[in-house]
Parts: sequence; structure tokens; C-alpha cells
Amino acid sequence: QPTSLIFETGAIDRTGVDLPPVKGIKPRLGGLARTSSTGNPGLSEPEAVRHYVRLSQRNYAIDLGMFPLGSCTMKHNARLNEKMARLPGFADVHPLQPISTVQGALRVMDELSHWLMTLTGMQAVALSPKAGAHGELCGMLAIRAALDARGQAHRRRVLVPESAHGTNPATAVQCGFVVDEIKAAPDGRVDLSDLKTKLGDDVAGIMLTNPNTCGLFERDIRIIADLIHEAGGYFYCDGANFNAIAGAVRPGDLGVDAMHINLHKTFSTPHGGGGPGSGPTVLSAALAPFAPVPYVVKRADGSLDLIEHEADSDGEPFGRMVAFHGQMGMYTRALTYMLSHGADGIRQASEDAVLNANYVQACLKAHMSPAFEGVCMHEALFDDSWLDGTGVTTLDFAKAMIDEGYHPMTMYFPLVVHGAMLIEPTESESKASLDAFIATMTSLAQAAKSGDTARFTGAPHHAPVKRLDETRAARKPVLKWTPPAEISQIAAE
Amino acid sequence: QPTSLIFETGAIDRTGVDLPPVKGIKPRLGGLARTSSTGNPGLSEPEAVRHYVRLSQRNYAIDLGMFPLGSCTMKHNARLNEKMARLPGFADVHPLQPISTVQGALRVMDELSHWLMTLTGMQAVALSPKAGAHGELCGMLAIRAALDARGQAHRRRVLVPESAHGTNPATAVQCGFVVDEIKAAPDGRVDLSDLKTKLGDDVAGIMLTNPNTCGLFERDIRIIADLIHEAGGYFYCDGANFNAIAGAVRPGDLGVDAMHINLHKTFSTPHGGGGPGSGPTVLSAALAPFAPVPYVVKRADGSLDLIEHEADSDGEPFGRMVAFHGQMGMYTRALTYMLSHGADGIRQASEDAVLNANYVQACLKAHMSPAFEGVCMHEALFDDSWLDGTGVTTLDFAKAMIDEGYHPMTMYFPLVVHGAMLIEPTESESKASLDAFIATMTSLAQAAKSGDTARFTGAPHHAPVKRLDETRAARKPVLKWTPPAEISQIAAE
Amino acid sequence: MRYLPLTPSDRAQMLARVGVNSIDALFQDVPAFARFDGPIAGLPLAQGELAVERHMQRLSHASVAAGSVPFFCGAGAYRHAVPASVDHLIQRSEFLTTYTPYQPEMAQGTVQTLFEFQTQVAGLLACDVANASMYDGSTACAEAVVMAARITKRRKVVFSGGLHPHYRRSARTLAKHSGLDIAGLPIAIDDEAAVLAAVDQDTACVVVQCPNVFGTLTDFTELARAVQAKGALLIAIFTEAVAFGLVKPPGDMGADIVAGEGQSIGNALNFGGPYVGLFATKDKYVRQMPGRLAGETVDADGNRGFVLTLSTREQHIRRDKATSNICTNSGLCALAFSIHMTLLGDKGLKHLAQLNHEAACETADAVSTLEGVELVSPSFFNEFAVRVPGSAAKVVDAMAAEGVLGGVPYSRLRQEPGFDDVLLIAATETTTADDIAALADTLKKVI
Amino acid sequence: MRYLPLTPSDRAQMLARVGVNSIDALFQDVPAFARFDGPIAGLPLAQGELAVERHMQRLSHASVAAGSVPFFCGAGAYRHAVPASVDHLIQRSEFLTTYTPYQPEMAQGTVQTLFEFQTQVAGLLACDVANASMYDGSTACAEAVVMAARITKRRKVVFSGGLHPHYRRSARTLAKHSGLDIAGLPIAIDDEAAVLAAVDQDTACVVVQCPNVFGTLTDFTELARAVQAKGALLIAIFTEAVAFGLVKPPGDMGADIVAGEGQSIGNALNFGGPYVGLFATKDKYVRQMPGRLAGETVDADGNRGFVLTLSTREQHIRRDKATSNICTNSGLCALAFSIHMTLLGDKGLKHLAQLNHEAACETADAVSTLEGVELVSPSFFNEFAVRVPGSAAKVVDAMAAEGVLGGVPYSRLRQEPGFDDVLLIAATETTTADDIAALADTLKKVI
Repeated sequence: QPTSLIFETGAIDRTGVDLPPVKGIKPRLGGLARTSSTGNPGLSEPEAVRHYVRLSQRNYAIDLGMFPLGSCTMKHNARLNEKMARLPGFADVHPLQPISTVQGALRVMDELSHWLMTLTGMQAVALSPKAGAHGELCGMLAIRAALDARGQAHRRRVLVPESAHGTNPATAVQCGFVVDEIKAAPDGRVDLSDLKTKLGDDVAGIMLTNPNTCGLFERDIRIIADLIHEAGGYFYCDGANFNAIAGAVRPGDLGVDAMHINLHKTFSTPHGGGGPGSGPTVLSAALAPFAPVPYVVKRADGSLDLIEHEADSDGEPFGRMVAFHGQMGMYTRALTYMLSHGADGIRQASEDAVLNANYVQACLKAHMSPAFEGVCMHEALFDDSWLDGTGVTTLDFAKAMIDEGYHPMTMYFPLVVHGAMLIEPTESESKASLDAFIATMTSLAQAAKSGDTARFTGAPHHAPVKRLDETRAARKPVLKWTPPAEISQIAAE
Repeated sequence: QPTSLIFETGAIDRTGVDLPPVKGIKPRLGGLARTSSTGNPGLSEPEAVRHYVRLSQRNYAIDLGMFPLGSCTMKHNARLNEKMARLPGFADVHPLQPISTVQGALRVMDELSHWLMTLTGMQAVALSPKAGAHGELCGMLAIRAALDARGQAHRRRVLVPESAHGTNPATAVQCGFVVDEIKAAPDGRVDLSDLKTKLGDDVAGIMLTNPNTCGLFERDIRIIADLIHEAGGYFYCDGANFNAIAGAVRPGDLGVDAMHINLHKTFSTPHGGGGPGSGPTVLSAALAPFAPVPYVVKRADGSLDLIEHEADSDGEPFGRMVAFHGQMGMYTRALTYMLSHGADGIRQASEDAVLNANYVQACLKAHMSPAFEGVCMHEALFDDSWLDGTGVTTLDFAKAMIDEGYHPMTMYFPLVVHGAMLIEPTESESKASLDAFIATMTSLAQAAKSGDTARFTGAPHHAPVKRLDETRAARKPVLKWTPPAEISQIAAE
Repeated sequence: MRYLPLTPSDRAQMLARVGVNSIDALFQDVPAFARFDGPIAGLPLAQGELAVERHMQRLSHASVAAGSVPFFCGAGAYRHAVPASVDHLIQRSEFLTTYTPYQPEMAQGTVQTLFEFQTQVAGLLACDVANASMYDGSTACAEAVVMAARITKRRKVVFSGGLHPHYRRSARTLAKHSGLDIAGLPIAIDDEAAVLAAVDQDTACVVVQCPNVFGTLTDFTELARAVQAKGALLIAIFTEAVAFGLVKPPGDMGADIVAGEGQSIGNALNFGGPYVGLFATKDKYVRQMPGRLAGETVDADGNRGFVLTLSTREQHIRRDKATSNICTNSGLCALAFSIHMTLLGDKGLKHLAQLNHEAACETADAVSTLEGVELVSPSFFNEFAVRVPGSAAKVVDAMAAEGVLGGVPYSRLRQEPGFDDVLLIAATETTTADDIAALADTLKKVI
Repeated sequence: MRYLPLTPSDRAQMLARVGVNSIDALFQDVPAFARFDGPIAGLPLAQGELAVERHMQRLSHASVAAGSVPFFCGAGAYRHAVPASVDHLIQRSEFLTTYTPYQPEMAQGTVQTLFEFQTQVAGLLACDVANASMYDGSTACAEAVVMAARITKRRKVVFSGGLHPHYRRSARTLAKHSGLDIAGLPIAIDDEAAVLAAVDQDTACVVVQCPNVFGTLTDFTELARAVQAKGALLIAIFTEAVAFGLVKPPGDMGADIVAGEGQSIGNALNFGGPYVGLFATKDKYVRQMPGRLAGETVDADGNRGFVLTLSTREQHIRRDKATSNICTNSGLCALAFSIHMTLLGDKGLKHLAQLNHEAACETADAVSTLEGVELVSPSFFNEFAVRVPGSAAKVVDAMAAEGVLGGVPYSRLRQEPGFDDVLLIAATETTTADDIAALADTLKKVI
């Protein structure tokens, strides 16, 4: 049965809600009543439920199988977390209720902050950023505020390795910085000598991911931190890969000044098809005074307060990033995850994530070409040299995985590796699940090498739709539904 | 990816729960400690969630499409009902808490009883039966108790039309009655003259469904009731089809003495893959004194009490049918449904159900052969005469519907119609949904007549599995999983 | 009305297609005197979700939720912690809103989970074979009795004095009307084995319970042999499935039929229902077993699949010759049971059972050291009986007034001289040290 | 640990396959000084579900839930009744636990719902095109400002005095660091149109709000024309999406960019997040729009399908040339919004809006007739401002002590001389006559 759009099945005079009658009170809208239709049809509840349940089955999900997505960390989302986030003391509380009536909500923020600071070894945390990239923005704005405060507004150059996530340069630019790329060394890590040549007194700092996007730990991280600090800059660490080391290594010990934490990766709040995320940013002692509002403080009597207005005098924080206090719903889920795992479980999860990646790498290295030698962290990175001459591209290979019931791995990223395939199994996969995945990948690799190109170039064959034409979508964008009558009218004109 | 059994993927030393450590207290089990393994492996939570989510996708459901199942009434299950059933004052209340602490729960029972008695026009209701057949048992036991009370224990013959549900004769026998079948007239209703010949002073009563299982209203219902009453028997009405007339006609006005109500049909508590159901039984004034315990009564101060012990003196109720008080979780769902619909909505739902069935019958009668002339109630009944000579059976046709994304209609029931196909769309289907169903049925009917038998005899082709061998399953039943090692051991012996 | 998709114009079009003028024409077979013009009087009209939810919330608040107070009620229904994933999974549309799997090709999810359920139940109870669930423990007990009569072709049923009174009463109702004779033994805290004395050549079965309603544990191994030697069957009942993580299961004692309540695993208290009856027996009796059965088979391609099987026992095929009139199981509750069991595994279940037993031991110590309170269960799992001064029912009411739900008076189940002072107290893994202290303090205060 | 499938023996086998002796060998690149031997100190160890739930329940009980008291808070977040089916549907595994639909062939559910969402938002706001959601209203406002600067290549931003202070502050943060100049006009209850006076040849955009933070409604039609005539863009902000069921939408007034908060539809209060930013503009500006976009296309068989499109605007392709650094939307909140909109339809939304307005009118009547209370919003939808004697913050605290959450003092948003006595009061369809009476009684008592 085909999946129609709600605009095709709904009716403008139908509704799936029952409301009490209106009273007919004289309006006080100042004459500003709406006269146009929204054009949005309604569905009765049975129709609506069926529409969304059917549509949902056209999605793949972590609850259905593995997402070996490097850098994106699709791990198990516990239902306890969902249940806790819906407790009325969290979900049914207004952000501007009197402080005396939200002590429990503030406790959640305070406890979460304690966990984040302890796990990272950092001095402060700004909870409010709404997502990872927003957390990056927070960290980079804090760096800018700190530089401004010490009268070094001229420091506007930010060093970014070429393997970085796209958000890093985009964020730096959004904060008014200019980006200077650092080369990668042949071992997949920052080229120290290139870094040294890029230092200077206009350097604001460096943005570095560790473990980096090649799935490797930057061995020289402490040296890099010292070099940046000596040069007068700050060290921003992209926390997207914190899940490889959480509970085992504290970024604060490595010289990090600011790092965002993706609660939706490391602490397993659900991705939800693309959000909402949450990106609290931890700060070193040097940057702590530059945290944005709001933040929670403890009063003398042990109760909690929320600082919502910028200080006037010292510190000169850069302000506010968002209305209200950030992603409370994600805080409760992340805190529930932390309490469930404990310090021991979080460490174990990191270790299992790293073990799983190394196991996949070890089992697949005979069939595919690892990008770098040696052990990896939580991600196994392959290049496409093993596909040379097969007529199969990384994209084709990825689409063929769909037919085998797997979401493709991350591909063509990081950019420093040709035709990159970045595999992150996470700690949520059992050995049996990994073995099945390895068997599938091995068999696909053999098929590619054996010349069965049609299996790849035409893939996916068994998904709800065949391969979609993305070029066509971008060339003449159709971004909303238009009634057929209107379309034919446009065509006729 | 194939769907394994938990016994194949789990491990005996793995668990998906974390529990606090035991203390090592000296046991007081009287030496009766378990020494054997349960043999049941555990799964971690991610594995378990994935197992059940994947398995669920191998099911069809009302939220995915239509179940045109005559007599089974698969209608929309509102999520509000699920939410209400889980409120702590209903879900987290023990059945034997002091009465003063369960007044809200008793109010649910009392309000539900009021709805059921008002909608049926009956004098009493026994809520505790756990399902429709259990409600039948309740009603027939009340009849037996009433007969015994008036010293007519010799009345043991129960009249049952040949079109009756299988539960009717099975229930009668389980209550110690013998069954005497009544013929159907050519118009699909009870043959009055046959009924008259079967009356006599050993008759305990009649079990009749109305609307009957042919989807027709028994026009002579009042005459039948009078005949039975004059003969000294009681009128048991099978309430499976109450959803055709709820809110529009009161069975009490038609002379009914007892009727069970399937809360999981008429009042939409979810079928859940085969239960739990709930089968409250309404009783006429004549049978009211013979209701089983427990029941709710109102005290002088307006608070509610629960009568849980049989009276000693008058009435001589037949006792208790079940531990505790029945299906509270279904009561809350049904009451929520009733409050949402109101008396007007319940009537409208019945009318829409009847309209939908007649619309389907009107649109399909050119392509399939209706079993009877004229309008129907909430079900449209066809026979298989239109398939004569096509080589396609009712079963084949039903299995081919699966390939089109529909659950088959009820087939080979009622028994009075050859190769019966009983279609009940319910009020939950929109006109668009019915039109799509009618188009599919029409096209299938044309295919059957055009000689495309392979499409039918091999069906389903597109379900998660091909047609299953039910004979093999019954011949040598495999009713639980056995470890492969044990199987080979058995084979070797 | 939010649940009804037809609009007025849909209805008009459809009536026209049917060829009638009004909806009333479709109700033409209903005698005129029985037809109403409008909504039936005496009932409210349709309400929106917000109004309905407000009403139900008010009713919910008018009861005391078990989780909101120190809580020690058992007697056949137990409060356990159910993982959040269980309730989430059973609410998936594909499980919640599907039908009995009579069309197995589009119901493999349901049939496979039932097959897994049967395997888990058989393992838990140490029996050859289990069915796909019954309404609840008490009706499972009743069906076991009539099944035993069918097998033995005898007419006498012996109930032990330790059987849960509701089970005894429910089984009696069905058995009596199936023409059986009932021999109920005197109520006894520790005398399960006494049933043997009542067995004669007419006896179809004896019905015993372990843990019994007073918590007492009894090994039926010898009893089973003796009963079977007399041509009768031993039916073993239980009301607390978690017990068999720690307690010798009835199958290991040689019981012929095992029936009981599975609510403890995966299911909430729900004020008494819906629950899930567990039912298991020996291979040789499988064709006399009531209720649905899932079985393994293959599809047309030879791949493994599952179907409902042996349905020739059932009412929809056999009508008046059926083994039972049952046509519903407790599917969704069985699924909840099965998911919880899958999460627990053998290891988790044993651990859970141990926690329950320890909580009960600690509770027993706390109350039995009170002046006037006497522990009367010689052994127990997670529930035990004490005698208190005076009426146990009054003691429970007095504790409730103090905000403690301190157990179930035996008199609530059955009014029996000499047992008015018996109080049944259950503890589970949800019982905290604070709860136990509150119970002891309050009990001390009110007696 | 219940979430970790690897057993000790799995780990041993896997380490052997990798060819190392211990897990530590896999962390060899971490400098020795930074490695810990065991769990990091200062944090608790793993706990079971029951223990965690108890802790979170305790925290939950330490706040006052809005639904448990008479409740009148708004100021950018509104308490509405969300149908139960909405939360059920967004919790389906396939929506909840799926990824950004970069692989559209296995994510049609997500992309199609985003396409439907975009259509609904465009219709609601009467705009040509909407994106697939932003973090929330305030960040949407900030992105709108930098987008306007990109389009006009101008550097000055004018904020009206009726803009929600949090929005103004958040937009200022981003704008300032993007090198823009900020012209914030004085706080005013009814002076949105005054922004025009501040527009010059350097002005990229003016930012106005309707209903504004004081509830006041203003028609921007003339303003938009005047602003556009000066080469600047009009950005219209809103914080209560339900308003547009009844109030003239910004698209119908000619706004160039419309940004605001969608929380009111489908989403809970959540103490401020997650919410869902709505963002719409004119067709001609679509390639300068931040955030994800779903678009229609066809698959290899020519069948309709949906993909994320125009991603060359985005950071993962364009890196430092991207229109925004955003790489997350508020997908699940957008889905909740879309499902609720689908249930409402045009008809239901208008009805809902009417109920909100009527509740606010009744509330305004009840409080503005009190001695000392002055209604200062000349017009309003479901929220209005009053002046109270003395400090509004103290009045609110005093009402809270009486169990009434009576609104938001403007000073909570911004401390501004002359506005200490301003109290913002919101009512919705959840407001009852009893709530209104309680508010009036309590307000009377505390002032």
C-alpha cells in the first residue's frame, strides 16, 4: 500500500481532536484576525495513527539493527531514560516558574554538571547549548570573550586540522575567526611540524578532535596543548568522540580549555531522526569566567539558584546563547544514563566500544584496506584502495549494505583519506552482532572484487525505495506539497 | 537478517537487568531450594529490544491497515486509553488493599457498570469475566443457578442456532447443559418453526447472537424471546456483535436475560495478539440475583464497597469465577472510550459501522456473491459461489489478500454459508480506506475469474514467510525450543 | 468525533451508493418499538481528550497507589519492578493492535513470541510443555481440574487447605457445573500433604499449592508418586512465579499439571487484572490441555515458521466437543512476561528471587519480634503469615489509616473461624529498609 | 551492566583475535600520565533500574508540576494539551532511534514527515517555504538575523522593544560575533512599528514580534513595505504558534523571514527544552536559509521519494563557507509538532486558538477588575501584561507560596527600570474557570 502525504488523504474540515465548544466572547485581537486558511488538512485519529505507523516502518533504526556510523555514535537508547524524561517534575515544569518551585529540575542540572566536570576534569560547564555545533559555538565564543578580556582582540586565526568535522571551520567563521588548516601526518595524526609553522601571535587557538576523526588518539596531545598555550591560544577539543575515552581519560588532564559534549552520542540521548541534541560545553579554569548565562549556583542554605542575567563587572561573559536553560529533556536522559552506568559502567562502555572497533578492524583487514596501521580507538577507518579496478565506489558499496539490512558506515569522511569508510560499532553491539556484520562485509567485499558490479551500482534493490535522485531534488527544489490544482494552474500559465 | 529465537542468541550467564547485591541471609526455604537450571538464557537490554522490535515488524496490525474480520471487530485502539490505564491509581493498586484505599478504582467499576447497564437496558452486571467466552460462562451459570433456585434442575437443554459461534455450544456443555441445534431459515435468520418444535419443559434457554453471525438483525427477536420465556427458559444473547447496535438499541428491550459484552470489541480495548480481553455480563431483573461475586455496592455515605463473599441466604449466587475482581486494566480503557465517545458518539460509531459494511456490500456485490439479499448490519457476508470453477478456494483468496497488504476477512464462518467470507470494516475505516479495499477486492476477484490461479494457490508471496504448513505442525507438535545438542542426542538414541 | 473518519458528506455519498435515503433504513430490521431517536438517555455526551483525562486523573487520585506508601500486600498479586523497556515494547502497534494469529504468515511476531513464552514457562516450571497462557492463575487452576477429570475419567476433586481461597472457589464453580464432586480439606497453614488421605479410586486429582497461601513450602515429590499410584493426578498451583528462581519447581517434584499466576513477571498489579495464567503439563497430556498452543513448522520454501497448532481441541473447531470454551489467552501479558524473562535470564531470575527472599526474611524478623505477633509459616519464599492480637482486618485498616499498606488479612480471602487473626505479609525487591521499619513501627503502634 | 552485551569470555576471545593481551593495549596511544587504573573517583558506581528510578522520582517530586496547580506562565513557553497519540508515535523505535536521514532510501519515514512538516509550517505562517526546523525559536531568530545580513550584505540590525528579551539577547550574541552592529530600541509594550525610524541605508533587517512579549498584536503590513523600500528585510518573530489559528500570520503581512517557537504544538514545557524552532521565508531567499531541508524527488524506478536537499549550504559540505554551523535540527520535536498539526487540521487549530483567546479574555477580565491591577496590553491573543502594585516578582513569589503559578514577571526576562511591576499572564485551553478564580483570589490576597 503506497504511502500518501497527509495533504492527499486529509480533509480541510476534518479534525482528529475534540474540543469543548467556544463561548463566542468578543475578540480582543485589535482587528488582527486571520482571514486566510492554513491549507493544512486534518485527519481523524485512526487515520493519523496509521499514517505515522506506516511511515515509521520506512525507517531503519538502532532498534532494528546496527548503524556502524563513525563519528555519529548510534548506541542503544534505553527506555528508562525516556520514561524518566517524562516525569511531571521535569516534563511539565515551565522554565520561568519561581525558583522555589523548580528545585528538582535545578538538581538535575547540578548533578549533570557534576558528572560532566568530573568525567572531563574541567572546572565549569555551560549546559545551555542545544546541540554539538552549538556547543562548539559556545566554546569558541568563550575563547573570543577571554581573548577580548585580555585585550587580544587581534587573535582571530584558528587552527583546524584538515581531518576536522565540517562544523569546526563553520563554527570558527560564525564566531568571526578565520580558519587555518593544519596538515595531517602520514600516521593520520596532526603534523606537529606543520602546526609549529602555523603558530603566531594572531592565533586564537586550535580546534582538535581527540580521538580524532581517523579513529586515532593524538599521541602528542599534551605537546600540542602546550604549544598552543605557549603561543597564547586556547585549546578547543571537539568532543564528538569523547565516548571512546569517557570514564578512562579526562580531557582536562590533556590541556583542553573547552570541549562540547554530545549528550546524544556519548550519553545516548536518542538521535530522533536528526535531533534534538544537546551540547553542554565544559571549560577550563581559564575559560570558566566566560561561561554564558544561565547557570546553576548553590546558595548558602543548600538550595539552588539560577543565574539568568549577565554579570556587569568582571569576567564579561559573552552573554546568552538561547532562550531559557537548554535541553532539560536531554539532561534527564543523560543523567539517567550516567546513574545507570556509574563511573565503572561508563569506563567499561568506552573500553567495549574500542574493543568492538578493533575487533571489526582485525576481522576486516584481510578484505578491505585499513587507512592506517595499528590499533584504533572506537572507530575503524578504511580507504577505498581495495576497490581499485572493481568499478565499485564507496557510495555503491554503502548502498549495497542497505540491501543486506545495514545502515551504511560513514563515507567520504574524514577527507584526508580517499573514499573513506569509517566504521563505529559502539559498545551496544554484541559479539554475535559484530560477527554477522563482519560476515556480511566480507561477503560484499568478495562480491565487489569478483566483478558483480550490478549488485552495487543499482543498490539498494530491497529498500522501501530504489536509489533516490538527489541531484534532481537540488536542481529544482520542491520543498513543500502543492495542491494538484495549483500545479496545473501554474503549468497552464 | 533472519529472526533467531532468544534461545539461540542469549547466554545462560547474561542478563539484561542490574540488581543490587544479595546480602547472604540464611534461607528459610525449608530445604526446598531449586537445584535445576530454568534453561532460560538472558539477553542484554539492547539485544532484547532489538529482538522484539524486529519480531514486531513481522506482524500486521490495525495501526498498519484494515482487518476486515467479521465477528472480531478490529477497530482503532486510542492511545489515550492506554495512557489512562497506566495511571498509578489504577495500574499500581493491589486488589486486596483496604477498601478505603481503593475508592477510585471502585468508582471506575461503578461508572463502567452504569454505562453497560444503561446502554443495554439491563438491571445488573457481573464485571469479573475475563473474556467473551468467560462472560458466556457467567451468563449460562447464572441461568443454571436461577433454574436450580426455582427447582427446575431438570432443564438442561439449550437451543443454539447452527450459525452460532463455537464458544456457544462449548460454553453450554461446560455448564453441564446439552446442546440442541436450531436451523437457519433461507433468509439467514432463525427458523421460527424449527425453534417452536424444539421447545419443551426441559429447555433451559436459547443462546442467540443478534445481530447474528450472518450480519443480519433477527427481526423476530421479540417473538423468540417471548417463546422462550413462555416455555420457561431464559434468553442468552451472545454480545459479540453488540457494536452494531450499541447506543441505538437496548438488548434489554428485546427480552434478553443475559449478555456478555466484549470490551475488546465493542469498546475497543486492544486485542494484543489474542488477549487479554474482558467479558462483563449484563443480567435482566430475573437473573440479577444470580450474579457472581465480587460486585460493587454503594454505601449510605456514598462511598463504595466491594462484596467479595457469597451471600448465605437468598439469591444463591453461583459463586466466584476468578480471583480478585476481573480485568481492571480493560475497565479503565473501556470507560475512557465511553467517556470520549459519549452516548452520541457510541451511537454514531454503530451507525458508521453499519454504513461502512453496507457500502462494502453494495460496491462488491457485482463481483462477489452476497450470501443474502438486502441490507446488512455491521458485516457483509459473501459465499463462495462466485468462485465456482475458478480453482480458487476461499482460503486461497484470503491468502492472496495478504499479498495486497490486507488481513483476510473471516472465512468459513458462519458454517451455514458455503465458503463464507465475512467482512466487517468497522467504523474506524475512512471512505478512502474502504474505496482502496474495494478496489483491491474487485481486482483480486477479477484475477480469480480470469484464471490466474497461481497468484492464489501459492499465496502469500510477499509476507515475511510463505504459506505455513499447519498440518505438519499438528502431526508432530514441536511446542518448545530444544537445544540442538539434546535433539542430536535424541536422534542418536 | 476524533475517532470517526467519516464526514457528513462521506456519509451522504455512501448512503447514495447503498441506495437508501438515511441511516435509519439500514436499521429497518430492528423492531420499531426498540429504536431510539437520539442518544440513549442517562449518559454524558462526547468529550475531548483533556476533559476525559481530567476525569480519569481524579479517579486515579482517589486510590492509594502501592508505590506511594510502605507496601506489603501479596496473597496472589505481587508488586515487582518491571523494566521500562517491557512496557514500551508491548505498546508497539504491531503487538498491541494485532489480532489472534490465525493468519500466521502475517503474525510471525506474535506466534514466535508465544513459542518462546511456552519454552520459558516450561523451563521455569520444569515441565515438558506449556501452553500460550490462560486468563489468570485462578482460571488456569479451574481448567486444570476439569482437564484432570477428562484424563482420568473420574469425578472427585480434592483441594488442599493451603490453596488460595479464590482459586479454590473459582475451580469449584467450574468443577461443580462440570458434574464433579468437590472434597475441600480444612484450611491449614502447613498440611499440604494431607490431601493424600482423601484420595480414593474415584479421585481425579488433588490440588496443592507451593508456596501455599500462607507462604509455606512443601516438597510434593513423595505425594506425587503416591497420588499417581492411586490413578489420580497431582495438580500443583502457585501464585508467585518469581519463587521458582529459588524454590524447587513443581515439575521437579513430579506434578502432572502445573498451573498458576505469572503476573509477578512483567506485569503490574492492575487492581487484580489483567494477569497471565501459566499452564504446563507432561507431554503425554498435551492433547487434553486447554488453551492455545504455538508450534514450529516450515513454510512453502522450507524455512522455519510458527503457527497456532492442535486447534482441533478448541471451541472454534470442535464446538460442543472442545476441551474448553476458551477463545482468548492473555497474549499481551504473556508477551510482557516473556520480555521480562528474556531480560532476566536464568541468572537474573535467580538473583531477583534471592532479593525477594531476603527482603521477606528481614521483614519477618522485624515483625515477629514484636510483642503479640507470631510468625506461623514454618518456611516461606517472599510471603509469610503471622498471627496478630485480635482481628487482622482491623489491624490492616488501622495501619492503612497510618499510611502503611501492611498486608492482607486472611479473612479478606475467606471468612474462617480460627483464622481471623492471620495476616499475610509479602515483601519483594521493591521493599526498602525504610518500608520495613515503617511496617514494624506502625504494626507495633496499632496492636 | 544491562546495556553492555559483551561477556567476559566474549572480551577475551575478541582481544585474542585483535592480537593484544589486554584492553590497556588498545589505549596505548594515551599518554601514561593521563590513564586511570579504575573508575574515575567522585562518582557513584552502576545502579539498577529501580534505584535510578527512585532517585529521579525524588528529583521530580522536588519541583511543582504545572499541571498540579492553577497555572498562568507563558513568556515564550506554553502549556497545552497534547493528544496521547502524539507522544506514543514519536516514541516508536523507528522514529526515536533513527539517525539523520542522510541515507534516504532507509529513512523515508523521517524525510517524508519533514517534508510534511515544512508544508504545514509554511501554511501556518503563510510563507513560501519553511525549513525542517531549528533548535528553538530564539536560535531561529538569531539565524534569521545573520541570514538577513548575508542577503543584504549590510551590517546593522534593529531590534524592536517588544521582542522577547531572551531572543534579543541570543540574537545579539550571534550577531555581534558575526560582526554586525546592534540597534536595540527601548522596551515598549506597544511600539513595534517604531523600528522604522531606526532604519537607514546600513540596515540589514528589523526584528519585530507579534504577538509581542507583552501580548500586543501589531499589523506589520505597512511596516514591511516601508522597510523593504529601504532595502532592508523584515523579520517577524513569534513565540506562540497556536496564535496563527486566529491571528493574521506574518507571511500575510509581507514579512521576509519568519522565525519562532513551535513548542506550543505537540511539545511539553520541559523546563525550557527541547523545543522546535520554526523558520520560513520567501522562495527567493531559500538558498540563504540555514538548517536542513527535505525535498521531493524520484527513485530509480521513477517513484516519488524524499531526500534532504540543498545541502551545499551546510557545514558538512561547505565547511567554513556554510550558511550556518548547524548540523542538528529538532527532528523529533518537529515530528511531534507535525503529528499534532495533522490531528488538529485547519479546523481544529482555529478552534483551539479560539479557546485560548477566550480563556485569556476571561482571565484578563478577572484580574484587571482587581483594585490596583491594570491591563496594559491593548490587544492580545492568549497572553497579556498587567501592572501590579510594587514588584511583580514578589507578587509571583507570594502567589507561588499560596500554590498558584500566576505568571511571569517581566523582570525575570530583563531587569529594566519602569517594568518591575509588569506581570505577564498566559491562559490556554487547559485553563479552567476554577484556575481563573484561584488566580484572581490569590492575586487579590497578595497585593
